[in-house]
Amino acid sequence: MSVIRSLDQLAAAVPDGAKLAIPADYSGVAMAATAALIRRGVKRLHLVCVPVSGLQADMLIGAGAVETIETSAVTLGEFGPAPRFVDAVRCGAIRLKDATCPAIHAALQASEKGIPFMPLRGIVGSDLLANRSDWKLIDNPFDANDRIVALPAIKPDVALFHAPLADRDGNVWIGRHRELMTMAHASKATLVTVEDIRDESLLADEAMAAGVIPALYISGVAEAKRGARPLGLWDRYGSEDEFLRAYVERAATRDGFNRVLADWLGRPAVAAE
Amino acid sequence: MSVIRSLDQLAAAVPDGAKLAIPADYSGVAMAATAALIRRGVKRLHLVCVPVSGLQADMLIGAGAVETIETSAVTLGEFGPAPRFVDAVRCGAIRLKDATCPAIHAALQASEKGIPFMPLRGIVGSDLLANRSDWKLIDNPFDANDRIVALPAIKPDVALFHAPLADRDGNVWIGRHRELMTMAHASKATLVTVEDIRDESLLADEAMAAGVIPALYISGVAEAKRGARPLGLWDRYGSEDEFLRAYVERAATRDGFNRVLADWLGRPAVAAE
Amino acid sequence: MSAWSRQELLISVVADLLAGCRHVAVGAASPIPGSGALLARARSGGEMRVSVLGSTRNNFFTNGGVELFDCAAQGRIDAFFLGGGQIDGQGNINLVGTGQYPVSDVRWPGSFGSAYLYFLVPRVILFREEHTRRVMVEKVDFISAPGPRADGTYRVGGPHALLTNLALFDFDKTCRRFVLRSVHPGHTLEEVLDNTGFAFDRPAQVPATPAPTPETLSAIRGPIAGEIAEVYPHFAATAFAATA
Amino acid sequence: MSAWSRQELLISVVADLLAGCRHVAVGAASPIPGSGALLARARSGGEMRVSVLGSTRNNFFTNGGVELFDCAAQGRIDAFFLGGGQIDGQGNINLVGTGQYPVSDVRWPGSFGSAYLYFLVPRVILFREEHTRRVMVEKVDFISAPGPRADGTYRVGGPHALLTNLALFDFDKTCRRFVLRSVHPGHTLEEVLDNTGFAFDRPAQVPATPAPTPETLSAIRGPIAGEIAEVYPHFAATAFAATA
Repeated sequence: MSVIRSLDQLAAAVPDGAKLAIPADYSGVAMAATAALIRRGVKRLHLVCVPVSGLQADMLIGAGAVETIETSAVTLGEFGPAPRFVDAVRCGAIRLKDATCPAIHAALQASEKGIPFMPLRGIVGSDLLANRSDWKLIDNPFDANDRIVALPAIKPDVALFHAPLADRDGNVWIGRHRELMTMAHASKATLVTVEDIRDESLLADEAMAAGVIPALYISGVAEAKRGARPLGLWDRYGSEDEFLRAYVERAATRDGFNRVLADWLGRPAVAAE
Repeated sequence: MSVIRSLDQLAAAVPDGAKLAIPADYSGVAMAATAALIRRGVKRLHLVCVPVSGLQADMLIGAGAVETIETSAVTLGEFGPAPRFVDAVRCGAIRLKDATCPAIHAALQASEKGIPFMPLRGIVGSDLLANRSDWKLIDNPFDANDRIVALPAIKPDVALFHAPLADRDGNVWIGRHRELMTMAHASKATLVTVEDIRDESLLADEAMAAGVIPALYISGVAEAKRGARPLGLWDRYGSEDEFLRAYVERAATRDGFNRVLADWLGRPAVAAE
Repeated sequence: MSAWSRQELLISVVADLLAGCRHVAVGAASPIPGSGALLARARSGGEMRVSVLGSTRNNFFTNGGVELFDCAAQGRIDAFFLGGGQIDGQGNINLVGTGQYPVSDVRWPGSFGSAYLYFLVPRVILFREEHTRRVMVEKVDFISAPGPRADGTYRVGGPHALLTNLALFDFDKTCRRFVLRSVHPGHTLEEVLDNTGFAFDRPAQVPATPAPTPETLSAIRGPIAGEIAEVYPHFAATAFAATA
Repeated sequence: MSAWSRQELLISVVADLLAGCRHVAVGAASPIPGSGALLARARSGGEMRVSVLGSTRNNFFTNGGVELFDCAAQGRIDAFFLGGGQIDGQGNINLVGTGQYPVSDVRWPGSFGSAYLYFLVPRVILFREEHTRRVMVEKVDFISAPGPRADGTYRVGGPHALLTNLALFDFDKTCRRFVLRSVHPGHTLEEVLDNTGFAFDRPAQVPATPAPTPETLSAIRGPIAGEIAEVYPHFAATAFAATA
C-alpha cells in the first residue's frame, strides 16, 4: 500500500490527544501540515519538542490545540519570545514539562532502544528535576557513591516533520539531521512532508542512503513545496523574517494572534514548479 | 597538525595492552593495519569485537597478541570455524568475555553518551549473564516488578577500522556503517585506514556529510589500497575466498598458522593506482 | 524420488510459518529461512518486508549494526530465525560450546544476538537441519538464550516453532514444552523419537508435514527463483529441483 | 570615545578566556562569544576547533542534535557559553522565569542544555551583557542549572568566569563564590557593587580589564572580520569600529 498522502490525510492521522514529537525550528518543521492540523481543529496535544520549538508550538498553543508541552525551550530566537507560549504559561493554560535538551534526546533514545529508561549525567540539583516527578535520581549500580538521573523513555504517538526528499516507497532523506531519525525510531507513527517525491529509490545510492530514514518507520508522506515556510529548511531556503517579526508583535494579544493565524491559514499553497 | 599517517605509524599508536575495538568482517576491517600491528609485535590486546569478528581476531590470537576477547562470536562464516580462536579457547589461552551483539552496541553507546551504564532487555536467565560478573541485574526504577540488565560502558582505548574515503582534515566517510561512528565516539582514539584520501572536504556536500565521522574524533588516517584484503569492503570489493578457505584449513595447527601468517605478512602491498 | 527437494519442503514450511508477518529479518548466510521469507513476501502481495542482514542490496537499515536490535525492541520485527549447536526441551539454545565453560570441549562461534532477539521477536523460528540426539538434547551445556520461564522477565518474544530435517514442532509457552506438529514426508515418528534427546508432547495421530503444493513449487522455481538467486547465489545453484 | 567598541573589548576578553582550548562550541545566535572563539581559533595556529551550533556551514557534527551533548560528556568540548535571566552568587543560573513555577510572572524560553553542559564542560563562561540587580541576584527564582555543590555529584564542568558589560569575574569552586578579576575600562568598582545583587570576593586593588591590544584589534577588524561576517552577518555590520 502506498504511503503517499495528502496534507489533509496527514493531519487526519494525528488523533486528538496524541503525544506529538516535533523538531526545532532549524531542523525541518512541517508548517504546511501544522496549518492543516489547525484547520482540522486538533485538540489536547501533548507536544514533545525535540529538543525545543518556536513558531510551530506557539501557533498550536495559540490555536488551543495543546494541553501539555514537554520542551527545553520555546522561543522565536532573534525575533523575540514566543508570545502565545508565554501567555499560556502565565495563565496556567498549559501543562509544562520543562526539560533540558539532552534529556529529551536521551528519553527518545530509550524508546528507540526499547528500554524503560536512560541514565543521564548532569541535572542533579536543578529545579527541573525538582519539578519532574517522572524523573528519578537512582544509584549507579556500578558505583555505590554515585547517583545519576534516570529518565523514562518518551514514546510519541506521532513524529511530524518536513524534509527535502522522499521516494515512492516512503524512504525519507534527512541528511545530517539525525534527530529526525531518532524521532522516527522512537515514535509509533511518523508523518513527513517533503519538498519532492522521487521515483527512484533513495536507498539505491550508498551516499544518499546514509542519510535516509527507511520506509519501515514511515507511516505517511505528503508533498508540500516550501512546506516549512514561514520557517526555513536547512540550507535549502531561509525563513520569512518579515512574517516572524510581525508575528511576534501581532500575536502579543489573543485577538492579534487570531488575525495573524487567519491570514496565514488563508495563504494559497505554493504551486508545484 | 595533519592526521595523515603511515601504516607503521598507525600500528605504533596502538599500545601493548590496549582495549582495541574492531568491527565485524563485513563492516570494514583494517587488515593491512593488522599486518603492521602483528609485525610490530603488539601484545596483551583486549579485543572488543563490534559485535563479532572473524579473520582479524583469529590472526591476532594466533600471533599471540590477544589476552582478552570480548565478543558475541568469532567465526569465518561460510568458510568454517575460526581455528586459532577455537584452539585458544580449548587451551584456556585467552580470557573470554562472551557477549551478545546488542549488549556490545549498547555498552559502546553508554560510552558515547558518557553514562556509566546502559540498561538492556533480554539476557536474563542466560549463562552469558551468569558468567559476566561485570553485568548486573537491577530493578527498573519505574516498575517495582521489573528487573533489567545493566551493562557497564565499554570505552575502548583505540578503535581501528578500514573505510573507503577520508579527506586531508581527517573526516572519514563510513556511509551506512554507523557502528563505526559509534566506535569512534565511544573510544579514546580512532585510527582509520582508507582506500583514498581526498583533497576536498567530505563535509562540503550535505549528502556525503550524512555518512561522515568528523575529524574531531579521528586520531590518525593512513592510506591503504585494498586495506581490508583478504576480507572485502562492503560493495567496493569482495573477499579473497580462496585465501579464506585455505586459511581455515592451514591454520588448524599452530605450525600451519605460522606458515600462512608468514606468507600473508610477506605479500607485497597493493600499489597505488 | 519425490517431485520436490528437501530444501523446497523446508522453504515451503518456513513460508507457511511466516504468514501474516509484516517484517521478517533473516541472515545473509541463512538460505533456507531466507528463501522461505522471500516466498512469504511474494505471497503477501507487498505487505511483508524482508531484511537480509549483512547484504548491501537487501539491507534496508541505515543506522548500523544496532538497528536490527533496536528495531526488534520497538516491536517492528515479527519473525527471526535462530539455530543452535544444542537445543533442549525447554527451548534453551546453546551457540557457545559443549562441556565446561569457558574452557569448552567443542567451541562454537558464540551467542550472536540470540540472548536478546529470543526475548523480543514474537515469532522466533528455531531452524536446525540436523536432527540428532547430539543437537536435540535434554539440557544444553550452556544457555546462550533461555526458553520462556515464569520469572516475570519482560518478554514478548520466544520460540514459535522448531523446524528440522525430520519434523516441525510448535512450542507451548504455558507448559514450556515442544509439541510435535508434523513429521516430514519420508520420515516416521519413531525416527523423530529415536533422534530427539528431550521429551515432547504430540497428538495421538501425528500428521505428515504438507508437501509443497504445485503452486508453491512453481513459485519457488519460477517468479522468486531469481530473487533467491540474487540473495543466495551459491544456494540457488544447488538446492532446487529446477532453477530458472 | 575609545579606539575600540564595547563589543571589541568583550570579544578580546572572551578570546583570552579560551586560550589553550582544543574545542569550543558556541551558539549561532551568540555573536560576541562566537567572535571571541573565532579570534581564539585564529590565534591558536590551527590547534583549536570551533563548532557553531545551528549553522550548516560551521557545523562539523554529523549525528544530529544529540552530538553536542554526547561530545561534551566524552570530554571533547573544553568551553561553552551560558547566559541566564538571573545569575546568583553561588553560580546558579535561571533561564526559566521569575516568581512562582510553573505559573511564572515573567517566563523566559527555557533551560536549553544548561542543566547538562554546566556539569560536563570544564570552562563554562557565563556571558550576560546586562549587569544589573535584576539579573545578578542573591538567589535565582528557578535553578535551571546549579552552581557547584559539595553533594558528590559527578561533575567535571562548571562556571569558569562571568563576563558582563561591566566586569569580569572568576568563580572559586572551593568557596563557591565569584571573585572579581577586573572592571572594564570606563567603569568603576562602585558601579559593579551597585549593580550586583550578590556578594562576591575581590582583591584589595581591582585591576582594569586589559583593553584590546592593537594586534587584537587589527586581527578582529582584519583577517577574521570576514569569518565573523560569514557566521554572524547582522552582528558584523554593526559591532565593529571598522569592518573590512
